[in-house]
Amino acid sequence: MNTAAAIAFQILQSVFVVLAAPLLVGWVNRCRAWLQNRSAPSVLLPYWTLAKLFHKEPVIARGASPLFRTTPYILFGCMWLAAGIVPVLATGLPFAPAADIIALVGVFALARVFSALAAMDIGTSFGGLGARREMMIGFLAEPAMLMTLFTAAFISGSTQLTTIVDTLGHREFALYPSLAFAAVAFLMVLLAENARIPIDNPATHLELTMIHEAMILEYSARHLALIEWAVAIKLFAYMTIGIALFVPWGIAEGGDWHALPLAIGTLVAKLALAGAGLALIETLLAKLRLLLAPEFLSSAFLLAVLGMLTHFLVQG
Amino acid sequence: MEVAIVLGLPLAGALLLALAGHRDWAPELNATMSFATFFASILLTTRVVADGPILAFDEQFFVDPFNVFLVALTAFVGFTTALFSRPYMRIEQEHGRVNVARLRLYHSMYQLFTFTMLLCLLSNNVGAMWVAMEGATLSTVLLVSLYRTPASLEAAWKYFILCSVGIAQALFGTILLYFAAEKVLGPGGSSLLWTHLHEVRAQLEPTVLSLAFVFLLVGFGTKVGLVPLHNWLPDAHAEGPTPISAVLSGLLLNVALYAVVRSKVLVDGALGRDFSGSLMMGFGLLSVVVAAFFLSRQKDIKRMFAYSSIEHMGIMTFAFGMGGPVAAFAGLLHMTVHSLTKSAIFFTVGHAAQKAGTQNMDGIRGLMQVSPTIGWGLVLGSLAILGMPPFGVFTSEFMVLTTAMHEHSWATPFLLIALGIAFAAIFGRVQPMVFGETTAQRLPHPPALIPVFAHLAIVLALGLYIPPYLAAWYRQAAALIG
Amino acid sequence: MSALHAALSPAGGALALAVLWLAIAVACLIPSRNAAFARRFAFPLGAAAGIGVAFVGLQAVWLPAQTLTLPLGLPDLPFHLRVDALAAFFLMLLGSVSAGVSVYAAGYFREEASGRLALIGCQYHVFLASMAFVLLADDAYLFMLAWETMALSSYFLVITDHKQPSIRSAGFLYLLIAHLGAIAVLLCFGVLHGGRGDYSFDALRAAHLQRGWATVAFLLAFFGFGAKAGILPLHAWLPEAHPAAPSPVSALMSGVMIKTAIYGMVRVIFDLIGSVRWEWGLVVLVIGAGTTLFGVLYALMQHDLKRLLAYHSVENIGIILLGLGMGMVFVGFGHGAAGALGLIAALYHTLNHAVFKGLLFLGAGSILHSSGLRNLNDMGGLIHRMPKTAFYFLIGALAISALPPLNGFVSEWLTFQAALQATILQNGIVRSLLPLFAATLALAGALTAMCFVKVYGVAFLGRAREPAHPSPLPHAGDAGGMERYGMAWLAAGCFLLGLFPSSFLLVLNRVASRLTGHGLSEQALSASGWLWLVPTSAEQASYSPLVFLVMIVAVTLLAFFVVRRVYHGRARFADPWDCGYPEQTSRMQDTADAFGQPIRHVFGPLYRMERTLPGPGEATPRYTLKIEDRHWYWLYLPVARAAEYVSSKIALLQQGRISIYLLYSFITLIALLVFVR
Amino acid sequence: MQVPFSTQLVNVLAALLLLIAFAMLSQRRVLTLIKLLAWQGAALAVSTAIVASSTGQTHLYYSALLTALLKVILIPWILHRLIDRLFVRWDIETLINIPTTMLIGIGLVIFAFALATPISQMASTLTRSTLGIALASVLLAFLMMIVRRKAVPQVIGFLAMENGLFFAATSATYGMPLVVELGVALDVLVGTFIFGIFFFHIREQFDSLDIRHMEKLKQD
Repeated sequence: MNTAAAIAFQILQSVFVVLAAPLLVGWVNRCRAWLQNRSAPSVLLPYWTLAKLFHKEPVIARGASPLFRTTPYILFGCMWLAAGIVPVLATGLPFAPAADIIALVGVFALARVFSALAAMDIGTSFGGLGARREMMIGFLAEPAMLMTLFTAAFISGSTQLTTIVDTLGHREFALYPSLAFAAVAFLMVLLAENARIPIDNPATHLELTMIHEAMILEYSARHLALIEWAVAIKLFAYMTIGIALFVPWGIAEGGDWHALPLAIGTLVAKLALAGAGLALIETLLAKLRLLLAPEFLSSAFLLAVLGMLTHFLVQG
Repeated sequence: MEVAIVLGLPLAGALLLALAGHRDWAPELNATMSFATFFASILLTTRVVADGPILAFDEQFFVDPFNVFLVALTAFVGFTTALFSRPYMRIEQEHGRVNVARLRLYHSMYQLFTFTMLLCLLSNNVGAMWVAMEGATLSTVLLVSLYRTPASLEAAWKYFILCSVGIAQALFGTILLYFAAEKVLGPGGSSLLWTHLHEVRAQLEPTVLSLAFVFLLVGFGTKVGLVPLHNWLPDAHAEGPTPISAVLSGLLLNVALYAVVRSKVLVDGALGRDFSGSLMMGFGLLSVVVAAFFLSRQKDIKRMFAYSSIEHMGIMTFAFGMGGPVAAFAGLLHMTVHSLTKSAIFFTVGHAAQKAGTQNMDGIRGLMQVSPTIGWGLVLGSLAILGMPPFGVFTSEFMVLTTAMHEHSWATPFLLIALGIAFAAIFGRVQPMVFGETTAQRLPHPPALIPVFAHLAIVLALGLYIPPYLAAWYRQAAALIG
Repeated sequence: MSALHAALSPAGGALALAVLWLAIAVACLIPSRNAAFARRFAFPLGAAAGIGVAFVGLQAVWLPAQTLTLPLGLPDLPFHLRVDALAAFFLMLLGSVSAGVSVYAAGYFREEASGRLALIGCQYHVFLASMAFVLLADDAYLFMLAWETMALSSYFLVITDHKQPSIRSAGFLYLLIAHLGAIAVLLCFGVLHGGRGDYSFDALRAAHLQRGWATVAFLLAFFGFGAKAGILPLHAWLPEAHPAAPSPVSALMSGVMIKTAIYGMVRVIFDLIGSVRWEWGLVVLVIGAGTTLFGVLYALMQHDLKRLLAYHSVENIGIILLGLGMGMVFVGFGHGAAGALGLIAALYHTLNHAVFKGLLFLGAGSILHSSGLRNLNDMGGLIHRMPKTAFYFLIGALAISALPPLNGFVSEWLTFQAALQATILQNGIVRSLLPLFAATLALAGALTAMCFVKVYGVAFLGRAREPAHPSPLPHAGDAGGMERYGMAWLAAGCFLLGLFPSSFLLVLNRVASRLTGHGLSEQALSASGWLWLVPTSAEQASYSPLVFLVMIVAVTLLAFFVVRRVYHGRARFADPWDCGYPEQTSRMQDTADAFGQPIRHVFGPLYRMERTLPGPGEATPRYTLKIEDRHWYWLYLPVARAAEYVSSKIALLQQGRISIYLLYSFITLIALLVFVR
Repeated sequence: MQVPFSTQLVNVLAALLLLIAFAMLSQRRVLTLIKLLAWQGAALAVSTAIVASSTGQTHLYYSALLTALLKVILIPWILHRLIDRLFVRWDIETLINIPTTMLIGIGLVIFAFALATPISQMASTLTRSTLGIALASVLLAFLMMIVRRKAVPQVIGFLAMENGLFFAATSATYGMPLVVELGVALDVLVGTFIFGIFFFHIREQFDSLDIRHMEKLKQD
């Protein structure tokens, strides 16, 4: 495939993800509203929120260091980069070999560290509280995520996402018990990492329970907008990772323009389903007590490791 | 001729100091005589190194590379110790622990002690060797009790009784040796001459020699301080004046070990190496381990280093017991570095005790502050004696251990454990004495620390580089020991 | 002429520079105005020598091994020196890191009193020289000589402030464990020797051991060197000694000295023993995993900054051992390429850790030096007072947290790649074990990130806390010039090693292939240019930190400029939102201990905690928490007690009764006579 | 073969020596101990003289003379003076009671003989069998030093040991060279003097010669 087309694909995919991410959030919220039979807000609400926030004048706490002000951009950049790594629409993109799954997890870690640091920058009790809880979630979720990805990596014998997706996507259908374990673990990680019920509740500012909201309490206006947007991209990225790992069928080859419409179509369908599913989970489950979160995540970690072991014991 | 000088000088010194030992310049005279002896021993050494072993005075005296190196060492340490004892004894006098009369006794006995040791080293007659050894005991016993304190008297009494009894056993051993020899060499003086015995050693009666060696080992081993015959040693070292502790540890033990090794050579001729070797290795190992465990319980600083001497004599005995060129080489080297290091340690310890006004280690603190030289001397000396590179003690221990590892690998774990325990014990005690806040105060006389750092410098040099002639010398001696 | 040629050869050059260090050490002791001498001349010259050593090493990696013999040492065992690829790599490490530290030291010791500075300068350069000789040594005697000299000089540096009892006990513990380790190493050489030839390393290589003895030698080497490296359970000295030393020395000890232990392990296991067995690899892996988790979990509990960093050294040693163990397992099973990958990962992490841990210790030193604080709970908001230090420290923190695109990430990435080679193993159990160790590594990495969020957030960010014991230097500024240059040098190292890994990969591949006879696969080498890092093959795994960095910077800047162009750049400053609480004091911030609370909750059983809760009636309620290492109660104290017991029994030999003493002699005599009969 | 008369005499004296050694072991009074010591010396001197006459080793006459002077006259006299000056005429208590000591002693004698017999077989001298007796008396003296509690008897035990050694030297091996004998004699003499000095020091420090006072230096 010619590189120009591939690069075009790359850019297209990145832009697509960045633009489509808020839509996914809106869709999830809408589904949840339906399930909780509230009158649902528009799917486009997140865009309007972002626009509003960008227009406002930011209020920055006294004693904030430059780190506080640069963090939102770094977060946004990290998520955007992640969106570039994950094969959302097509595999074999030129940027893919620059970073594999481990680097992908590294990007998320980078973002987490910076947001936690920024949270502690002001020196309020809430910032520290949020940062502490976020890192507590992180130190269990991150290895679980890595192990999930390793399971797939062992199956496909590669840590390149595109290679993984190729091998998983073009094999004849077979049941992988290891992948089943991995899928469950991944789901739990996804909930935790995106500040979803049962770990966190994006809808409240209840200080006993809030994690993510406590971290960004000091942010306003454009900074807040960037963070919210980054969060949306993160959710999108996670969902697409999940899709790529577990239901990769229908994704396009890099530079193959004819497969593109089909790829977009299948992707939208999968995402719609996934979003609905997420909303369903969030409706059915109750928020865990904070001190139970480690247990939730360590079970995710164990599941992931189990998946990896079953790969060796079954496919062994 | 040199032999006569080497022996005559200390004897003359003993007489002179017996007359003039109470004068103010007695210490200087003492040092001068010791230096003269040292100089003479250098002459003797050069002579022997140049044109081989010497027999003197119708074979009554015999000098070969083995004993001439000990002679040189003895004379050297005797000299440096005399230098050290100058200010030390003055301070003791001003602290009122000794009076002039006792100083006189001290000085003349010091020379006499040197004489007896040199005699023991040089004499070719096994019987005379025994006599000199007993003489060494007699000349030091009054020095150990110099302070006339109850403790010092007790120590001296134990020293006297135990060593005399031990030496008596050695005499019996000598008689047995003679008994065996005279059947080969016929009656008369020549059958006690070591050189003659050495020539006919293969024909001597094995059973008699085995008995003889047992008696000789127990006898001289008592003076070497082999466990369980060692009990006099810590008391005598702790209670006597520090210069005496220095020479006891640094020299007398060496001389006694020399006597053991000389007899071992004869016995090996008749019995082969295994018999005496296994005995010596057993005693050596026992001494090392037991002494190491004793170390951690000491409160008195000189006592502690006395136990360390036992440990090191054990190492040497083990080395000579193993035999072979490398082990014997290591044993000789260890003799050298141990006597240099240990005497240096005792020098610093003496001044440290004087500064702090006690020998109790809990009372000595923070020497670094009041006198960095003493502090560094003590800490470096202790590290050296503990076998820390780059000091020479490590060199010999390295050779002993590596030889032991492939010849008697069963023994090495004990040795290594003992070394580790000794390290923990001694360094754990020394560190708080040297570092931290101090309790000590200044001294009326500037301490003599040239000896300390001279010794440590030599030990350090030996750790990095053994000059070829010295190595050749050791090799010859090792060859003699076999 | 030949002498000149010898001096120009790597071995000669390294020797000359090491001797130069010794010369500086001696020169420091010359009394005339030695403070100024040490500050202006000795340390900078030492740094220059360090750079020289680094260049010599870099050059020597590509040359065949060179030997040199000095007419010193034992009469029949002169000093053998040898520079092969492995030694060259570690020389590079030593030189480059020590250069930065020396520059820093020139600034750090500026207010030292003359006499003390003379001693420090002397011991410091002896320390450097001894480390160089450890790497150069090619016979057991010289090696032990240099090894113990290294321990000794560093011990004296540790107890520089010997007035404090805690520092003295730390120094003692350090020297004791170091000495015991050295004894084990000596024994190991003895086992390797096998009874023939001398003790030059060539003879040790030549000696053939049967399996049992080889295993004994391996265990002795592993635990002997491990005592210096700080592996479980011999780590106890490390968190005591590293904080006690002056910060540049801590940086050297943590950055370089404990790496010489890794060097020793690799040298003995891969070079001297030769035939590596996979069971050994498993031992290394298990110990390594334990060390990793232990180190990071205890680091999370610390509030003394340097102590925390020391615990992280323990953790990173564990990570290095993980890589090393994987390499040994693969080599043991005969997979050369994978084994090389593991070894490379280990060595790369050795280098990386040297760089960023050195940087972090220097940063901690600057904090201590300018504000007199070492307890995190007394710090806060330092980023405003010392922004430059804060910047360098941030780089170090990101690097150690294994975040791309810095260097810590690269080596952990390589370790993961080594673990992912597990599929090629035949032995099912081992194959399924390796991923578990990878999981440990992942967990440790995440925990490290958490720990350094804590450190950076508590120390540099937030508002200044009113310290429990107020800082001696309240209004201190940023680190001085020399200190900053030192830190900048190492920070640059973090970026260099992070962004151009493939060039270092080639160096390490050379080292590994010289050691094990196998390098990475051809396609890996062909695929990895200056831009791409490819350990096995392009479709299996690849990573390009440079592209990564470019992309992330690009998108971040893009976002920034777009936002700035489209919208206004105005901002208003106000008090932080107080959530309805009228006053928010700086005491309401999380302390370091508070930050560790979730870990205490999750991993509670690992710690030995003593909590004291304030009573209801207390005027100034204080909640204190003391966390201790269980190993003290499991290992160290019992051993001490046992020794005490034995000695107390042996002491019964000497009860002061002369009759008993005579009886001993008597019985000995009789017994020997019986024995003879 | 018919053993020559001189040898028989020597053997008798040897037996006497052993007997005296036993007597010392069992003796409770200091004065008697000293007397016994003198007698032992006398027996030693006589036996030495006999050996000298029977073998015609002239230097043995000197050593016989020396022994007589030193061990029969001089040393006993010194000891007498000492205990007169120090008023130590009391009975001696021992660590173990006398019968046990005797039993151990007998055991020692048997052991010594067993040890010495094979050697004696190969001896070239007339008086070969005496070696065992000499060894026995040495060991008995050793035992005596162990069981006695006072300083003076310990010293006497030491001197008795020297006697045994002398006997071994003269009878078993026609005497050591004269130099050695002189040296040994000198050492013994000086030793006795130093012991004497010690008695006074100990007395003035502990105002008793009981060595139980000298058990301070020990490991705790």
